[in-house]
Amino acid sequence: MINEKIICAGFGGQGVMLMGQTILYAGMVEGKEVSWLPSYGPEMRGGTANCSVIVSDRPIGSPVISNNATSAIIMNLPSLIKFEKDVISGGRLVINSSLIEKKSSRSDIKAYYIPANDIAVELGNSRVANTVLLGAYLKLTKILSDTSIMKALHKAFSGTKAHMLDINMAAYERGADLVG
Amino acid sequence: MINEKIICAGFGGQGVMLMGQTILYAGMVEGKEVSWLPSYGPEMRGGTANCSVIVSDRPIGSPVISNNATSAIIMNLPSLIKFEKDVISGGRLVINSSLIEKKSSRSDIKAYYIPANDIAVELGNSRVANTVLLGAYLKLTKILSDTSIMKALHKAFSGTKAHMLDINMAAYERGADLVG
Amino acid sequence: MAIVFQKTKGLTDKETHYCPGCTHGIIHRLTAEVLEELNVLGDTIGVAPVGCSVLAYDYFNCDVQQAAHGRAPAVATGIKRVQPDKVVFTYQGDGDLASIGTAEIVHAAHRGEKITTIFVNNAIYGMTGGQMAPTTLIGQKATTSPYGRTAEHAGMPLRVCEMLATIEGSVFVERVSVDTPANVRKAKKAIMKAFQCQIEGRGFSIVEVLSTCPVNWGMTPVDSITWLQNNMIPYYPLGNFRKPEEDK
Amino acid sequence: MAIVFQKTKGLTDKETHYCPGCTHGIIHRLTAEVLEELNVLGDTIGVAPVGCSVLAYDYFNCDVQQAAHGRAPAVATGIKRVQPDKVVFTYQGDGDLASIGTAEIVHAAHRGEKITTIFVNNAIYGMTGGQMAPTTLIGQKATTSPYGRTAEHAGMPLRVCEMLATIEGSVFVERVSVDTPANVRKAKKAIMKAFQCQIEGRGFSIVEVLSTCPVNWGMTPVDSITWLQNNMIPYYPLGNFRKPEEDK
Amino acid sequence: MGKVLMKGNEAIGAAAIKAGCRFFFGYPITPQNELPEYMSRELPKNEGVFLQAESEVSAINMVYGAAASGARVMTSSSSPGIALKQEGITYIAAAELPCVIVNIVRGGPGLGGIQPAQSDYYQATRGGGNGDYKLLVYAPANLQELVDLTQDAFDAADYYRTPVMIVGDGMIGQMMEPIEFKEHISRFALSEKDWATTGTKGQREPNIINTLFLDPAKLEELNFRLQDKYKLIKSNEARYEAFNMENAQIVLVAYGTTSRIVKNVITDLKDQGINVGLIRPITLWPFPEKAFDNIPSTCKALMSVEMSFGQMIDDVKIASNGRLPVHFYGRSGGMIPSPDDIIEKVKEVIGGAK
Amino acid sequence: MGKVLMKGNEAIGAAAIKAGCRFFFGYPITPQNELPEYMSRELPKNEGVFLQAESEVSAINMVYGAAASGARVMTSSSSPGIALKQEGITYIAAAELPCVIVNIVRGGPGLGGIQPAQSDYYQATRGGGNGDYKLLVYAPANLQELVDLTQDAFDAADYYRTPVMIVGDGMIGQMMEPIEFKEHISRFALSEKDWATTGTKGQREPNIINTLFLDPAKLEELNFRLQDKYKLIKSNEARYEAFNMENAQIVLVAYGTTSRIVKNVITDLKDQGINVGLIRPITLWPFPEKAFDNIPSTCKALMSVEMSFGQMIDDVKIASNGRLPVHFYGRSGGMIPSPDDIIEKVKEVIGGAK
Amino acid sequence: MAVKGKVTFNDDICKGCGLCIAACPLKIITLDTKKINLKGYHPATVIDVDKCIGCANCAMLCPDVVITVEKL
Amino acid sequence: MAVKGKVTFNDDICKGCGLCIAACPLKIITLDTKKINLKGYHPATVIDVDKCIGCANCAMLCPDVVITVEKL
Ligand SMILES: Cc1ncc(C[n+]2csc(CCOP(=O)(O)OP(=O)(O)O)c2C)c(N)n1
Ligand SMILES: Cc1ncc(C[n+]2csc(CCOP(=O)(O)OP(=O)(O)O)c2C)c(N)n1
Ligand code: SF4
Ligand code: SF4
Ligand code: SF4
Ligand code: SF4
Ligand code: SF4
Ligand code: SF4
Ligand SMILES: [Mg+2]
Ligand SMILES: [Mg+2]
Repeated sequence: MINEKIICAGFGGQGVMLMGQTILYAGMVEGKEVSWLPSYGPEMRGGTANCSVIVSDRPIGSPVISNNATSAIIMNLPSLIKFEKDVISGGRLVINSSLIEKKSSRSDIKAYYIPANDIAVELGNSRVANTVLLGAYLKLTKILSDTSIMKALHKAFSGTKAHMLDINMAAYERGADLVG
Repeated sequence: MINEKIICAGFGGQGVMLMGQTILYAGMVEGKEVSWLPSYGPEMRGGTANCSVIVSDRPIGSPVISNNATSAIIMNLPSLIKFEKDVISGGRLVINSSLIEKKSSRSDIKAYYIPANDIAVELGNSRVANTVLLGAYLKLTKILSDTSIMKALHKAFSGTKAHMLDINMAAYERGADLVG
Repeated sequence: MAIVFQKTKGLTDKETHYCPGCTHGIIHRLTAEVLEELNVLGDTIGVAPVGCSVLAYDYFNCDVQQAAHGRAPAVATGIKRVQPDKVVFTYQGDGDLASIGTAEIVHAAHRGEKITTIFVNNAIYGMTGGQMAPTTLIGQKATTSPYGRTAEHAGMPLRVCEMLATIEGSVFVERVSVDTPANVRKAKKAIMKAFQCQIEGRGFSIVEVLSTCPVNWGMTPVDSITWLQNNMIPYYPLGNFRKPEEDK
Repeated sequence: MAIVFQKTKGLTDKETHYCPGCTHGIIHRLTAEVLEELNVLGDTIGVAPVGCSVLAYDYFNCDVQQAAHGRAPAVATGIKRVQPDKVVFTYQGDGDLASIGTAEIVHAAHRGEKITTIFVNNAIYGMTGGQMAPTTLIGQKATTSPYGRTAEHAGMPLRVCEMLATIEGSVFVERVSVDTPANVRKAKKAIMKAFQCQIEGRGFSIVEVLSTCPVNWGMTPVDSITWLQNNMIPYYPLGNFRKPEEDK
Repeated sequence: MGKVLMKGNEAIGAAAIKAGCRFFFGYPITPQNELPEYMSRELPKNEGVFLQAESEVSAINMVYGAAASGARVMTSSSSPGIALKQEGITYIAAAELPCVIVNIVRGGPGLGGIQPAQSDYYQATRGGGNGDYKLLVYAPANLQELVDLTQDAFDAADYYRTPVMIVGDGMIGQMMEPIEFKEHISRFALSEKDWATTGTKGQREPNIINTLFLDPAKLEELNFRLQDKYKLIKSNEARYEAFNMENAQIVLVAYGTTSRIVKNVITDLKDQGINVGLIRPITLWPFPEKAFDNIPSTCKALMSVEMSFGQMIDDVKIASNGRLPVHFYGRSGGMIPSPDDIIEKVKEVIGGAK
Repeated sequence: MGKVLMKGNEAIGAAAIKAGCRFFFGYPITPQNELPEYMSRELPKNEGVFLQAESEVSAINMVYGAAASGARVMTSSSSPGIALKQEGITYIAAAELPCVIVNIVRGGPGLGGIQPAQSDYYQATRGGGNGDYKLLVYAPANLQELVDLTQDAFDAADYYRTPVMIVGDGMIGQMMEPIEFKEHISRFALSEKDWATTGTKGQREPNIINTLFLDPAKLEELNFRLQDKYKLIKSNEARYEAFNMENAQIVLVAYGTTSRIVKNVITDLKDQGINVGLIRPITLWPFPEKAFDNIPSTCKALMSVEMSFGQMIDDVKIASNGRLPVHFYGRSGGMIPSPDDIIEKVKEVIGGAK
Repeated sequence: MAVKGKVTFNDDICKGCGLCIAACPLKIITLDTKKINLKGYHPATVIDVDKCIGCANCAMLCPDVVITVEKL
Repeated sequence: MAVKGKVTFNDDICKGCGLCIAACPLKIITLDTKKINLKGYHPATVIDVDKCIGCANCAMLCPDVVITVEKL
């Protein structure tokens, strides 16, 4: 039974909100119970941004993830410091090692270091680092099928953002391959 | 034991408020329990004005006189119509007969008809009609001593109003004499 | 014999509660006459303020909403945005409009809200018994300026038309008085023009009418008129402060 | 080497939370410098608004009260009436002063309240994420004017100085900008003059400062300055709108 | 229609438009800005009007004018903004005008903070306006309910001619979860608004919208009428969800965001063999007093769980009328109760209740 | 000092000045105008300042500024005016500023009327501002108490650093009865207001008066502090009068004007051999819950008597906690309960209770 | 003067304020101190009917729309 | 030019906004893309120290009071 509680965190502008929403959408498409909750407030503007995503087979009580995250996708150092402790024992940390030199200090959780920005730059746009991490995360957890994820990516990069679809698909694949 | 509940009523400008306050003050001077409650609101400006005065040997509960007035001092016709019914059986009506032709329709109360304005005009100022009625009323009920009343009149007509003291004293006497 | 003056259909048959000689009555009549003459009574929604004219809803022969103190322009905005084809006006006193309702009137003007405001400046709070208004004159006594208003304590009286005329959305701003038959006629013309501006969809229009409050000024109605002439008009100059381009 | 510019003692050591390139920081500094130069920091009480500058209480090196949204002039009035010997100022944004706080600023001016207002006009609601302000320009997009402001819907932008200058109690009204070093220096002079008017007990003084909001305008700080120059200054002309008699 | 994903604040806007709301008057304040922003984008496409007022005071009075013009109209704000609307709200209630008012509550008192809170419970249920008036208050706990209740709110408002308030918090306003927009069918038979001020057209007597009654007998008459209406609402509209009540040793009372956390707690405690029930008021006023008549005899205590410092506890006490001890757990100022803390408190009480 | 006669509204002003109040900010509204008018005459003679604000909103924020400057300051209004002050009041409570707020209640809701009413009980005790705050609320029933409590209010406000509200109605405000102004001695040891913003003089760190806390933990801290203060006030300041409780068959609960009428009723019924008790809350918050612990066993029912439609009844129910049935008699909109009607209702209940 | 007017007062609703008196150029209006209307006021009345020129100045200033004016 | 100035940047608090760069008449300021300060910004720095005339234009436009200017 799936009951994934994911924190996505990074700088404002790194696309953590969108990353979370992509999981959310894919989860909905697949008929799972899902919720997405952003941090909000004036501090969003400059500082860190994060959101909590839950994908579950059971109805979701609270969308709040306090200290019971099953996974965290971490895009910058402050977020690692802030959220590392909130992952349950046996949980997962997916870390953007391009920007975070520090290693996880927890031995009871699995940490994966993905050079997401480097890969993104390789692909031609540093802004797809989030999708690289997303690829890695979803490959690791397999909580959602590829079709659902593809649908979600198509949805996320449609309309005025359609030109970003291909590169994000590529980023997603690269991320997945890294942990494959 | 005294428990007088007096309604003073008339046109705005006829001095019914001051009349009530004079009783109030005299009552206080004499160590009685007293209260004074005016009608208020925008309607005061043109129309009728009235106040409720209670003089009692016992602590006063509510200063409101609803349908239990022991006396009413009535200076104009609308007030007679409005308040006649609120006097208890056996109570008193002191009526300004100079302005009110109508007689009381109640047979269970004592009505006194005082041509207050006529007397006031005789005394040289129609504005002391209220004090004529006051004289009559207090003489009739004897709820307060003359000394207290004199003190109250002195208080009411002091300062910028001191020139009105003598004529009011006279008016008071004339009113008292009428029912003496 | 031809009738040259009779009661307008813009007024109901209810007698007003106004004190004798209070010029609120004249201003009601002029407004009602204009609405009748423009033939818009059936398409008009008035907004009554809190103040002596709160009961205006009983007197104008059209739909009326009674608004919270000072908020008539906001209420009128709500009405006009829902019913842009209707004629919407507020009738407000100086306490209502120039004190508690300052933000609402400024922003009705700012938005160029297509409503008309009849602003009755009697330099006092009538309804509540004669407190100082922002328009109370220097030296004037009021129950909350018992020693006479001073500039040092309360500032110089507020000139509303002058202020609102600086705002782009105000298309018609005029100050009138109802102290003489001639001025009453001028006042009516201004009110007519203000409503026309609204009907033509130009923007916000306001007519400030200098008015008396015999009771709270403590004067006879006739003396009140004289006091208005000698004291209010010099400080609140009559005239137009803003009108549509082509009329200039 | 002589120091020609260093941080004023009028500011605390706290780093501001303002976005990079936000000119709120410049305006803070100028105000603080003036207070230091007038040697009144120990006798000054500031009033912080609700807006991006809400945290001003952390930055000015003097006593500060944080006021409800728009009510800074009322709070300042309370302070000044209790402590007439103190220097009291409000620091307010355009949402705070020109929208919700319209009545308060108009009446501080009306009463000739002896306070000084620093009015930061950035044509937007910064703190809440870029909604339309009364000063948002025609065509400008904001989160609540997503298709660009139109005069038809929201009126022409409000010119605060022009409006307040009509009020007798306003003794000093000037609009400045902080887009160039020269204008920054002029802005400081105006702020200095405004505080002097207060200290001399003349009445109400206000300096409107055109300011940028790079984040909500969606531009770089440098582009924001250019946008201000090309768009704001033409509609909001810089200059003095009112000053004491002898200075005219 | 399939499910869609939207932020709660935007979902309110979408639901309102589907329910025929065409007018929105508001003033920005976090954490509800997505709602007016949504309306500013969408209403013009739907022949409606979004207008940003100069203040909350002005916004609520624009609502008064629009509602009295017969329109379906909405405003929204957050805590201090709702405080400013109190006079306007009592006027709307007194004039018996239908409208919908949204409060996305933030931490207080004063300017406070912008994180989720429920400390405007009193404000919603007891009011801060003057006089004896009530609002029908909905407190949805998830976005589907938020959407459904928003649509229902407009019907209820029209039917009872009363302002309806929807109370959420930043979490409800900011979160996304799947929503289905069902076809909107009113559960009320609604009649023409023949009382609205739409111009007499010379065809009828003027309509007057008014709340002034100088004659106290007349004013009392209005109050009698209002009280009758409130009695009707009380008997018809109280709604709640009872959850896991069977064999409950303790029943928690929680609404909105807090109730979601409590449900997690209940599931967790069930795993530990502890039976905890939940009464979740869906209407805060009328408070679902009936729910307290069906508490199982296994239950030894009640506990109000709030993101406030004991506001709903009044109603829990009144509803339970001394039959059970009433305990309390609450956080405030934007702090969200953690499941662990609630569990601890529950265990403490159950221990004590044995 | 001998007794003097004054209108209630003026007596408040006189008492305030004697208690050291030197600043008054207000806005006209019936039926409290005599108070600001008195202040406008008297404060200038006492080196104080009376200022008529442009609105109630502005007045309460002037109070904020003045209170934070360390002054003893007061404002007053009536029902809809108090509704407008709600945001300001929650700010003052949150900033922990001392001040005195008078509400001379009039009939509501909306613009309502100007005759006596008590329908702002919720407004006073539950607030309409946002967040978890409380006011200390005094409800005097006669002018002597009005004067004494007004003076006390300034001390209590300073001591607890909290806004204090005095609730009266037009009857209390307009009536005259003899008053004695006693020498004012604070029952609290009051300390310097070293937190006030009076200029640093370069001698101390800046004082900051603030209610914003973006960090919810900080905001909760403020709330914990406030709750501690409210607990203290609750245990120290609840006041009431118990009247004719011995052998009472029924206990009426009434405050202010209504309690005076109830006292008449009690005397009348005593003559008829019926024993009726009265609990008269002098503080509405904290509500004198203890008074309900000493109800004699002869008593079979409670009855809340109000000039409102069942607002205090909440507190009566909470205080009596289901021990006794709680009945209600109320009038509204400016209608004053008549002794006869109360007597009838009492008899009905006693009959039913037997 | 050839112009001939006629004024009619609705006595019942006159408040005796005297504004019409002051407004009449011919000073032909006065308060009828012998009458008291239902409202308690001495209503205004024309002393010299024939002099009226129907200028309606009185009506212009009457706050209570008491007066109807006709003209030949 | 004989005038000689010196500017000192408090690197830690610079937000890299670039306003000083635009303000400098001699265009001698740039963002140091090699450094990232604690706040995460590339701080401003002077390229050609000797050219500085101490005009303080940079300081005038700096919203964060990063710059101290001295003059000979
Ligand atoms: C919120 C609120 N504040 C105050 C009042 C009391 N009030 C009623 S009328 C009025 C002032 C009226 O003055 P103005 O607007 O000048 O009208 P006028 O009576 O002079 O025509 C006031 C303050 C109120 N009803 N509501
Ligand atoms: C009563 C109330 N309404 C609304 C808000 C939300 N709010 C906070 S700041 C702000 C606007 C700020 O804009 P502005 O005054 O222009 O300042 P800026 O941030 O642009 O400097 C608003 C509406 C509030 N805190 N309180
Ligand atoms: S109080 Fe003044 S404004 Fe009001 S009706 Fe009387 S005269 Fe007119
Ligand atoms: S949001 Fe705008 S006004 Fe606020 S700090 Fe950022 S740039 Fe400055
Ligand atoms: S119409 Fe003219 S002349 Fe005739 S009474 Fe009236 S004012 Fe006098
Ligand atoms: S102006 Fe009108 S109300 Fe006044 S006296 Fe003349 S007729 Fe009567
Ligand atoms: S002081 Fe002048 S020359 Fe020197 S760096 Fe600054 S702006 Fe450039
Ligand atoms: S202006 Fe100031 S903050 Fe901006 S880059 Fe230059 S030194 Fe840094
Ligand atoms: Mg007025
Ligand atoms: Mg701004």
